[in-house]
Amino acid sequence: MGASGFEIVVNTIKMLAIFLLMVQLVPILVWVERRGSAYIQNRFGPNRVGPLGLTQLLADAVKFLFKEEFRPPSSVAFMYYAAPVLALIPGALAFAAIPLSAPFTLDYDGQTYNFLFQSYQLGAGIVFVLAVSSLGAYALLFAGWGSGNKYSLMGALRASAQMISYELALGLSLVGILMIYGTFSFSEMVSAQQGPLNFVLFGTPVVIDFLPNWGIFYQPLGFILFFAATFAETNRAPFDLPEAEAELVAGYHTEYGGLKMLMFYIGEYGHMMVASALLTTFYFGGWDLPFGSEFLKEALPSSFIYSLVMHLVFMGKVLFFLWVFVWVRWTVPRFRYDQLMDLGWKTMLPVALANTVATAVIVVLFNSVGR
Amino acid sequence: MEALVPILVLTLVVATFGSLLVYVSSILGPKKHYTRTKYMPYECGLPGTESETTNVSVRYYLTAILFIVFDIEILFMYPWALTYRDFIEAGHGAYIFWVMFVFIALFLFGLIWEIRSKALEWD
Amino acid sequence: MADIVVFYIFAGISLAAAAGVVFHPNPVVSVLHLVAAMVGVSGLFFTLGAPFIGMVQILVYAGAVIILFLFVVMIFDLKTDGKNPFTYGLVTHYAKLLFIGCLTGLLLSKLLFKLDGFEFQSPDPLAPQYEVRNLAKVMFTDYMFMFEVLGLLLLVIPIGAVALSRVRGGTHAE
Amino acid sequence: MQSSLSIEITHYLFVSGAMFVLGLAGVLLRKNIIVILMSVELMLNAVNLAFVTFGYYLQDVNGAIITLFVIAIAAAEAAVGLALVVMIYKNYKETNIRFFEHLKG
Amino acid sequence: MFYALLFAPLIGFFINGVRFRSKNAQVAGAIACTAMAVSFVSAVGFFFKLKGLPVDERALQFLLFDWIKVGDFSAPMAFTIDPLSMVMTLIITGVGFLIHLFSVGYMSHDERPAKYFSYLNLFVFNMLLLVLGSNLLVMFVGWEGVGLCSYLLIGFWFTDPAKAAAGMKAFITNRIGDAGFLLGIFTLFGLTSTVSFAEVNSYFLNNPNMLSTAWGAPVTLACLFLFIGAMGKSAQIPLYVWLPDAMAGPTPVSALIHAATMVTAGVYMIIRLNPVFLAAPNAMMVIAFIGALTALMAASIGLVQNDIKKVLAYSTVSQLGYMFLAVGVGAFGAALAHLMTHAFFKALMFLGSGSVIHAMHEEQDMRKMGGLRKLMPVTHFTFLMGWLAIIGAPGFSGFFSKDEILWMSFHSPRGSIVLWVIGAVAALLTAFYMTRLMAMTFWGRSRVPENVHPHESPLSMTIPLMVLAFLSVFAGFLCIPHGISTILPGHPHNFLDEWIHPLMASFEMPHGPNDLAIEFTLMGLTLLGILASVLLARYLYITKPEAADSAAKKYSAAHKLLLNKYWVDEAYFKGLINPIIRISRTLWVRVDVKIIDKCTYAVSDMVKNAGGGLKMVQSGNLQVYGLYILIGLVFSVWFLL
Repeated sequence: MGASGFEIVVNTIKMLAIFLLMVQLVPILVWVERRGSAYIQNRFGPNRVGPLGLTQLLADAVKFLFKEEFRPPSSVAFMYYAAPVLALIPGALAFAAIPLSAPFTLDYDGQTYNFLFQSYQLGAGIVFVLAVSSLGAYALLFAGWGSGNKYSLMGALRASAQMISYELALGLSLVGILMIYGTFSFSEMVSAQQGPLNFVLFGTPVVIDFLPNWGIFYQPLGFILFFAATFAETNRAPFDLPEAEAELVAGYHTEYGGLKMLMFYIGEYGHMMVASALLTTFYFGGWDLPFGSEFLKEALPSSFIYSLVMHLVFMGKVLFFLWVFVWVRWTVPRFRYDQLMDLGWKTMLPVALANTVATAVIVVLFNSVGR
Repeated sequence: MEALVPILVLTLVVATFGSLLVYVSSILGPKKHYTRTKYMPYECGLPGTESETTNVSVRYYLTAILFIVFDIEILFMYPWALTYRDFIEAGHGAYIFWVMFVFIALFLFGLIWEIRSKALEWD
Repeated sequence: MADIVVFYIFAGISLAAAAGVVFHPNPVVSVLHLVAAMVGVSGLFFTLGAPFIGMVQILVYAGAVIILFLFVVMIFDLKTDGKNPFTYGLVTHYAKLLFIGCLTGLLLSKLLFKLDGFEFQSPDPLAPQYEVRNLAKVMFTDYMFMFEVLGLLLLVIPIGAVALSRVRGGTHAE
Repeated sequence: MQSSLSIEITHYLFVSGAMFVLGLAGVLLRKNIIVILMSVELMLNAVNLAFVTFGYYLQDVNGAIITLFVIAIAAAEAAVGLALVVMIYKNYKETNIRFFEHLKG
Repeated sequence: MFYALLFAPLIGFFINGVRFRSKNAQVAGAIACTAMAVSFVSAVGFFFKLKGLPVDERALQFLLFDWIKVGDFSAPMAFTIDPLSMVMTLIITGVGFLIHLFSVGYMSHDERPAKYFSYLNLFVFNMLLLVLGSNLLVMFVGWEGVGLCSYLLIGFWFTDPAKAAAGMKAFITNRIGDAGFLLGIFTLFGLTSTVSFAEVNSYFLNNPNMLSTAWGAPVTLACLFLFIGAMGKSAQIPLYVWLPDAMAGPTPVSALIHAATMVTAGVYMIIRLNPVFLAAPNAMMVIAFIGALTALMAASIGLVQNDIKKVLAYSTVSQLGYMFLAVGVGAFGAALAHLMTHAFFKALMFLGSGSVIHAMHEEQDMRKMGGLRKLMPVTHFTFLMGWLAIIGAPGFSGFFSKDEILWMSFHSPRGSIVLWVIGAVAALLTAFYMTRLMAMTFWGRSRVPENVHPHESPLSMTIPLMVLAFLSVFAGFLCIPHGISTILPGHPHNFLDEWIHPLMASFEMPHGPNDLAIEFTLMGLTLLGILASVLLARYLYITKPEAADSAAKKYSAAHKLLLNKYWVDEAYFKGLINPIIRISRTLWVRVDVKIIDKCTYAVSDMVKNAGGGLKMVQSGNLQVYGLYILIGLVFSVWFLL
């Protein structure tokens, strides 16, 4: 990041835009979730306010603003209020580290500046995202403890135990993809996924023209593990045990209402977006449009527009995964807590280990897969 | 270092945004009269009977301990995965493979031990 | 300019939070201060050109160790440590304070004003010595044995912890 | 020291030293064994900071590697320490460090 | 492969001793035998590898780790495979494997077979350490290790106090020898500033002026000290008393440890250090005479013993005497040849006696045997081969090696006619008592009690017997003496001599024109004497058994003397052990209790009082302990920074 005023301004705008993009996706997602669930269950869903019920959430937000402020007397004020704020931070920080599109250049005052389509770039971006999202457990524990409610605490403990359990499988499933690409940087990973599928098989280069060079073809098992683990990480169905209303009222946000409740939702959807963006980046080529990137780069007048188009490609993939999240929620029944823990520790962790070893063997045998 | 400033700024922005939301909602929301009944825990209309402290299963903190250990092991695999191909290209593929294989074998041994010792059973 | 501000922010956070850990009577609050201290130190690692170490610091400390601390204090429902959170011995109390003061004074005088013995190069901020790649190469060659021993330690630790906790019942069970 | 407006090694060492002393004070003075464990973590962090600082200013990668190992071992130490504390608390409902004197042979 | 050779027995030891404490002799035996087979196969592999190398390079070095390193001194845990240690390794692993196999059948009814086999494996490991070690300290580790295993195995049936006592006796007697061995190592180290065999030997080879005929010369002292060690381990006068008692252990143990391998360690050590010993003619003379006297004395005791294993034990002592006689006159090749052939035929005879004892339901008294030839044909036949070998029947292995020793004892510049006479008489006695053993056990009429029904042993016991019998008969052709080869067709080489030649210091034997004639005359004389004593024994114990009794009555004084083994044990008790016990008791009651204890009590009271005061410091308060650390830290910072 340069020090010139122009760069600072552009970067600030970029950062705010990305943050607002994330926040603004939330109403749409809520709408998708409600309408989608209605569609799956053969209902109407919210359809009164605005076309297709699209403005329903605006009305909800207004309602939330004017809800009564209530804090349980046994709660701890600071933690009670800090929890929803904390719930926002990990998602926002992690999302900002992911490249949402191709880098672009802008001319200003006779000089050409390079910009990345992300708020900041870190050499070890993947570790940063993992580190930041591991902080998500604090929001849960703050909420659970700060509410002064037994069920909240139980829900928080469950949620964080579940999160950390699946963080293992999540982190371990990434080792294979790291081995394949040999980098911690998202941008390098995306640029490694350009072009047709090609790899070296026992010293012979193989090119498969009709498939893109995406990570899923190298790490199918890793993808499945990562995908399953993200559901647990985001506390989504079928792993939404922490808020299992039949057992725990509403989990760690039992005592929350109004805007504070909404902030937890923003946090959760933020988590989902980060997860979808990661899935896209690791396994589906990031902002890569198969067989079209090169053409578009030539055809479009400026790199900024090209970047925006590629961003749409990226967001398309992200939205697809978000839709899958919704879809799964209304399709798969909820696990029992012991089943959940068993799946994480006794199935996914060993399988992820096996995946790691298998990848290591394959890489060392074939000497060069991908890249 | 370079990315530290935007991270800090973004954190600040998000925190401000969140605090603002909390503050605004507490200002705009109606203030009702708080009665004793409202503050009482609701338990099917009866006064609470259980003690305040909760009996929580030891499993939770055991899970956290196991998580710490495995988390560290996975973290140490990351630099290895990063440089795995560099080692292979330098001709030390077998070396680096066995180095990590021993590590993973220890990892797996621990995991199997924990599963066998029923430390991961939730009842 | 920016680096000075960043340094003071993180140094301030970590020292203030460290003081909070030590002096706040409520262990829960102490834990929260500890998180802040860890994040502060992690930021200092970033400024020292070791972002990977900083992230590991957050991932391991903030993401795992302190979660465990928090679990424990929350599960035990530990409230404040009474009026005086400090132990008190007739002689030893003053002896402790005296020697802590001595150590502080020594560190101040010796570290801040007499740090001559070393040849410090002015580091190049872009120098790649802390790049994860180099770090890994040294770690898996020179420190290979230590690495495997660490694996062994990490095998023993959970076995010990599990063996210790092999007790039925919950935290407040009679 | 040159100008006070640039960050020198001594700044970092000061932070490290101060943190170490604070952690030491916690270990020596606090009553609650959990807080003592936390103070130990503080001391280890101070040492890590010193390692990384020296590694940075001496252009030596060993500082970072030692730090990684220290982090790992510190985490392991905290895990076992807390397991002990939990077991003692379960059996005696006590976290006061002075209580631990009764455990001697 | 080297690790397989050395560590296979150790792994077998761990598996049997630690992991599976199987009650089933088959299982435990299978594990132990597998370990030995691995070891033996790799030994054979090394033999061919060594054979493929040029003669000068036949020494493979293996460094395990740096064991002791102090300044210039270093004693690495290193091993050498050279022709000499190769021969020993082959004997140890090969014979050891056969004996392990034999043990499976022999120990099939024992309660603790796993323990037995683990000890046996451990013994082999230590023995390999002993022979393969490339310096004196590694050898000493093995030396002590085999002593330990010997103790454990002699006292294997420790519930019998006599057997436990026999183990103790062996251990203590060996300890005396070990002390001498250590002194020898120190003296040698003082002379040469190194403990490595290669360096010690080359030191003596390159300094011919080290040759010293003075009695007090350091090199003579070193050799004598080392020989004391060899005395203990290889059962020479005066430390031989433990070996006959060691027969309390299981018979395969006697075969492996107390006949084939461990007791030859002393001989091996002297051959290994031959340049050193050659530099000390006086010491060699002592060795030769003690060896010859041992051979004679043990053979004479063997004449009248009635326990089959005791006879074999004294025979072993006697044959070891031959070996020391050989090394004493500088005939190292002959000593090694006899070591090898003896390992085969004596192991064979011990195993055969084990087979007999097994068949007779643990009966060892020869007076209750007889006529077993028909009942145990395989055992008898193999034993017969061993008998022919040990008495030196021409063509059998013992003939070549024993004849070479006798000839050398006469012919070598360090030999003399006296040594030859003693050796020859011992050979006659050997022939007599071995024939007596055969006659009382296998031939003649049966004196087996009614309730015992001897039967042939199972295959796992007879196969080792057959293999060893084959070796006893033909091993001699590996080491045909120079004189005999001149009359044989094709003049075969002395393979063994040539094999170990590069390790031998040059020691010129004189060549006279009449050498061959003298050699054959002496050989003829010996053979005639042997034939005569065989016939005499046959007459006394088969044709006219009552004649033996009358002869015993007639020379009752001599008979009693021999029967009681010259009262050596009693003399030791009277002259040495009881006085030592008495002095110790006096020291205990008078000095220890009254003077030393009082002083120590005073000191301990002082310490106790001081500790009472200091205990305040150790309050158990963790934070005060932390304070101590802090104080130390403050001062360290103060001084260091």
